[in-house]
Amino acid sequence: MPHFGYTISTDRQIDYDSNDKRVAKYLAEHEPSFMICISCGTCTATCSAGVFTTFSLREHIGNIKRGEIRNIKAEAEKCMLCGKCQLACPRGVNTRNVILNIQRAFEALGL
Amino acid sequence: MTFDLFVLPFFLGLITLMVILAVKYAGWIKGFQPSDKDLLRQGLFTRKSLDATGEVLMESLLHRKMFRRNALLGYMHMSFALGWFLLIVCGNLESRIYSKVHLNPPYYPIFLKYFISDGRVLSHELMSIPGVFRLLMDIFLLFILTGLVLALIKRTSSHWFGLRKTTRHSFSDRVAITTLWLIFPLRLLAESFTAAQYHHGSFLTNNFGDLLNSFLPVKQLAYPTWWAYSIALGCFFISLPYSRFMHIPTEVMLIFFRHYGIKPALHFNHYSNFEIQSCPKCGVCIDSCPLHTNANEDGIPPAYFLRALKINQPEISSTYGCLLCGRCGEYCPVGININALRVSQRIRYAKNLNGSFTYLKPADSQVAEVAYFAGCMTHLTPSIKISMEKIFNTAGIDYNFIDRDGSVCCGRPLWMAGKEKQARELMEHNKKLIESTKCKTIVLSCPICLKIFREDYGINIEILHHSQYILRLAEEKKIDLKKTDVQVVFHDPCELGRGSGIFEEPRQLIRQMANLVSASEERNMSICCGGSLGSTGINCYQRDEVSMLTLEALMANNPQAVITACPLCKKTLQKGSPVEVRDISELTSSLIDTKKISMPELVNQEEN
Amino acid sequence: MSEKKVVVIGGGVAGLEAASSIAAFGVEVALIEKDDHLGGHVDQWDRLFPSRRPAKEITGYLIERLNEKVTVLTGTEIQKIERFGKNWKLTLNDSQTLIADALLLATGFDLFEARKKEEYGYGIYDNVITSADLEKKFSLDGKIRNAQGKVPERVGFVHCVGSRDEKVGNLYCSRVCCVTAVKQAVEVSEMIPGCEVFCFYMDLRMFGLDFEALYKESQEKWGVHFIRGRLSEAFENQDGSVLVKVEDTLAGRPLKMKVDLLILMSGMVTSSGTKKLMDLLQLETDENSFLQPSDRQLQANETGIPGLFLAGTCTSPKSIDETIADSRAAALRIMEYMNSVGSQQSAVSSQLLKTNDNK
Amino acid sequence: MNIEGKKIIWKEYQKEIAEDNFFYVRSCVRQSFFPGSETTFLKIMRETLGKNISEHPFHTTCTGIGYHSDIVPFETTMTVVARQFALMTESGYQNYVPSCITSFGLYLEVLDTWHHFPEMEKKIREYLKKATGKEFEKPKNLVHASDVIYKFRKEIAEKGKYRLINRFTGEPIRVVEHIGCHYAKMFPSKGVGGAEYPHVLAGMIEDWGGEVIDYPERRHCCGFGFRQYIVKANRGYSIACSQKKFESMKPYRPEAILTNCPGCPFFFDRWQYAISEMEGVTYGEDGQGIPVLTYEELAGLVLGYDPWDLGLQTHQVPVEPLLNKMGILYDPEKKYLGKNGEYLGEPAIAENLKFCH
Repeated sequence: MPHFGYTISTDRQIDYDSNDKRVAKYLAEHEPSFMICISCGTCTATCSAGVFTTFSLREHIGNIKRGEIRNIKAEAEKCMLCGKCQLACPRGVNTRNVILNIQRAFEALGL
Repeated sequence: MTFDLFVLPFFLGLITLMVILAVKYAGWIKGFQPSDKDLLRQGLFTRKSLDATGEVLMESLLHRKMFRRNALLGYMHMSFALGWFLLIVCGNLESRIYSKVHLNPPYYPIFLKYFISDGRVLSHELMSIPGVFRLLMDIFLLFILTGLVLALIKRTSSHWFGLRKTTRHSFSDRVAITTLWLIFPLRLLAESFTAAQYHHGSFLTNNFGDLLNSFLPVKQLAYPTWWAYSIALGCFFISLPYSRFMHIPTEVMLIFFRHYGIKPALHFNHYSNFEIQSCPKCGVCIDSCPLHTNANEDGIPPAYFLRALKINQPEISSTYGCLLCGRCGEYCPVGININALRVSQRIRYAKNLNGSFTYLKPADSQVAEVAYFAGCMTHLTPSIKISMEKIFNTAGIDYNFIDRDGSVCCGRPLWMAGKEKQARELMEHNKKLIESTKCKTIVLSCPICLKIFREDYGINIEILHHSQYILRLAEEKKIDLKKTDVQVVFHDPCELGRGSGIFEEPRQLIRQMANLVSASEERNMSICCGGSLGSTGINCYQRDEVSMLTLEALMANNPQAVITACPLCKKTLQKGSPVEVRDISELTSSLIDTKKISMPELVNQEEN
Repeated sequence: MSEKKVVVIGGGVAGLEAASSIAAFGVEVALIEKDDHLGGHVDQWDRLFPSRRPAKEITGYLIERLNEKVTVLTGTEIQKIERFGKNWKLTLNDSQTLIADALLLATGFDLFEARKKEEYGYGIYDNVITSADLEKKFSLDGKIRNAQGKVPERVGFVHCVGSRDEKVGNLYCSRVCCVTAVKQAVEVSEMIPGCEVFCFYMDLRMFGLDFEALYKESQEKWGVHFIRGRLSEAFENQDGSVLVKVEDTLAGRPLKMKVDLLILMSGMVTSSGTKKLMDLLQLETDENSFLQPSDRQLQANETGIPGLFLAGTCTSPKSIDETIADSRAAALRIMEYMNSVGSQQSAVSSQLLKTNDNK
Repeated sequence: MNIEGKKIIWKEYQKEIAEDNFFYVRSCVRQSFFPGSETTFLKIMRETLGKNISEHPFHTTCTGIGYHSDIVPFETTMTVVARQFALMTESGYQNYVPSCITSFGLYLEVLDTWHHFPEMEKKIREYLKKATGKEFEKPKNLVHASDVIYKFRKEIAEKGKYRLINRFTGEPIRVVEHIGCHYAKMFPSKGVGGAEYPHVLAGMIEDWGGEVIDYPERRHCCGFGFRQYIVKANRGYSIACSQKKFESMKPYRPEAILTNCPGCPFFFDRWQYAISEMEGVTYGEDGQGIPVLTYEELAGLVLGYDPWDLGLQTHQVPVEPLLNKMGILYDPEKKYLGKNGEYLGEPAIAENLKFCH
């Protein structure tokens, strides 16, 4: 391959149609409160792991819904399950079970 | 006559049962962890065995705990257990009168009335020794039969037995229970048919025999009925190891092991089998469970969960739905450590769910006499930590608020979710933080932290919940508390009360500040607030339902405020409580001043 | 004392409620409607948020409440309005003349013409329709098919079409589109099991008491997806489906997806009827080109012109309950006005004058 | 797709395009990118359409590239633009026709600025006067050169020798039209057909017999972007944009791409080669590229001009497949010979992009 001194940049666009939404489907079935998240970010703001890392449940839920699951498996491992987010969530999302089910989804789907 | 072919179903059934039990138990005991085997060896010939025997009598035969729960239920269980036991013991003794030998074949006493129907009736006198035995045997049989009637009633009207729900049966359960229920009516019939001819029974069998004789061909019916009786016994014995009645022998074993000091381990092991198989599926736990409203065969209460565990198929929902509040354990007549089994199952499920906390940097803190660890939940109820600081400062304590800038979780939530390995990473982190303070005492505001700190942190420092610590400060006169005439009720947090056995200290402390009224369910019977981190499988609506149950119990005596000793309980109960909910530290903090503060002011004090 | 009369212009919810409220005082009312039926926009709608009651329940009730004091003139347009002493003289399209003591404009709104958002391709892409088009599908047979006759597997709702958009000159929020979108999303989900429904929104304005509950239901029970981001453009794929481009602003990344049906939540704009009356009466408008009442808080139904009143969505976007409340308020103001005027002078003939020759 | 809907929009976006007497202003880069195009435009105007069109030897850049790269201040740009207008005024013309889309957009921007801020126009007049002694009139009619071809597209079709019809199948040739971003995206009302559904090139394709391809990424930029292409490190963005468009148009099997901007055809042409070399992907038929043409080149082909006189040999993606389909006669031997008959040299054969000679 000739070297032109540049490469073709990858697209930042989320291609919903071709993304893998199986994890989202798994979560909607196994922890339906996953669907009622309104992305307010309270969980992320109070997160114990978020103090030390970029871990954001709000962001991860959104990304899973869009099928953007590249880094989700590793991210979910950062959660301490401390439950602050669950206590803070204004919608009653069962946040800790969302995390566990993200992990279970990856296990079940062999991802 | 000492033998007839019809004894074979019974005899073979009995031998089969003995062999199965021996093989099973031997296998399980062989698989015990070495430390547990040591305990078993060391305890075997000590007083512990005697104590265990006593407990077997009290629980397995008399069903003392069942009686406490509901007299009818206790009587039902006792009639079967004790009645049958007495029937066997007494029957054995009786048989010796006739056989004149010490060791009869096992079927001989069981079918004695058949074997002695050759006219060898020793005495017709009621007050003779054989007469007394005959009387006793009829009494015991009647005793069991009354229990049987109750059992039949219980299937349809379980509420009379203090149960709102009763358990459903598996197939082997159904075989076992059907044959069990047939055994005693068949015995009654067989003995009565025979007694109608020979009058070697007592008030029950003789008279019943006569009655039957008046319209039935008892001579022709007697022999087949003995066959039926033997077959029922045989079938029951063979189905026993595969049914809920396995609990009868297993519970006895469990009682002994428990007396030797064997405890359930974190992971499933062979000892777990004894716990699992000891469940009689009596269903007492179902009503104790605050989540019983959604109980079904896949449900959360132990009776269901253990049944699923026996066949190794518990649902994720029942495994993780449980609040781990431990209330069922207080009810369980067998004393099965259900929380431990539930966590073991969670560990199984979470085997491949990783965690990685490499992002945590080593922590250290300043040296102080007392380290205060607020915990995650307390950071969401800031008035508790502010109150604690006020208390520390008022008492002039050299303390260090080690997680002032946010906590690293204590690890208990991960532990309860079956991620014990990951929990240990966090525990290590916090341990180092605590050790760096070189403190003598660590004070915790959150009972969830308290539980794991005390049980699994393995640190050699005094660990106190703030309710204990504040009481100590008050007793040492380091703080002065004002007494108000407000009526308050105390809500026992699960991890503080049942979990850590701390029931009295918070009450003593509260009594110094307010009038404590009781709740309808309290101390070890208190209900979870609904917020428990032990459950991940239930939704917010189910949690609300639990809260409402709890609040109903708390409001029994019209308190003006609910006092609790857990940030999570406080936050959870606040949602639906008709009265103010305060943590015990907040109550203390508001009454620590010289000025007497009345309840309205207390109530009006804003958080933060 | 001769009988007083009020002319209400507009036979939608606002006009109907005002007419019956005024008539309830025993005052004669003429209700003028340009269409040949009463009920306005609401009558064209299938079901209403948040309870999803049939729209006809509302219009049916309002029409039923019109008593014998109300003369309904449908299919009637106004040619001319003049002052006639202290009264109003209206010339209608059939040359009929009406004299009124007071005039109430309840001329309502028009739906924003979705074609103006060219990038969404309404009128060009076969599967881009408006919320009103969808309601028609609901009323027709409740069978939702796209232009290719296919049962949609994915449906998108675009919020704020023609609202909060400097590019079309409408800076305001039309109030009802957000909750309508959620209502329709629920209905589509209900009608087409398994259909994925997406709402593309900038802000969700769930201001009404039960709106938030409907929103939650849409997520919890029906699995409706919400993507925060305004649609930048739509395009038709070869198979007729619509490719939409939007930024998922919560992910901070652009997103594209295919939908089988795209529904544009057209907002409210000043109606052509209102504009016509603005010309006839030389009325002022606000910066959003709605009619400007004397004071939006204190005199929301007054114009500063004696005997001329406003009600309903001709002054601003309103929901049905707000419109009804506004109309009742207007009725009260009109009655106050007529009482005060009546005590000073006797009105000119207030009968329905028929000056044409019974054509 | 409902074409009637588009027609409603096209009707709304029509603009005045002068009949005759044009002042033509060349692009900075087109003469090197596609050297035959501007000459062809003048030839068509003068010889085929018989129009009076003039250009001035002293005209300069409009500063667009510098302006959009943030290195030329707007005041400078406006003064330079004012000078171009002065050249037009001095030459006695009122109808200004830039060849470049960037310039066209910039002139519109300057005129719009002066419209909203008359004091700015006054100031710029002063600057120009001080700097050059020149004065100017604003153009009476400012349109892009493609607008002029659009206006006379039917006349060209009538006088043309060839049509966009595949002579082997009789089917219309499928052509993608790509409009320069600055043509109408900044001032939609100044583009024929508006910004969303521009008609300027589509109208030519339709009237010259072809079929317009409308594909999802039609609106997307070619990727030139002054700071994207010019800075080598950013070229990845530039090529990614073109690639996105190729991927989107590929299912429609386009047989040519028609453009009206200096940069777009250049990048569509060269990037097809670069992508094929980097990723082995091609977008035309049978491993070939999609021929890319400027509107002048296409008009020239329609009118029967010699392809090599139009400069089509300078394209990276060979245009022969299109010529063959249209039935245009050409001498392959003369492809790489200059006007004077001298050999020009030819590009190396690409590894993945198929060349046909």
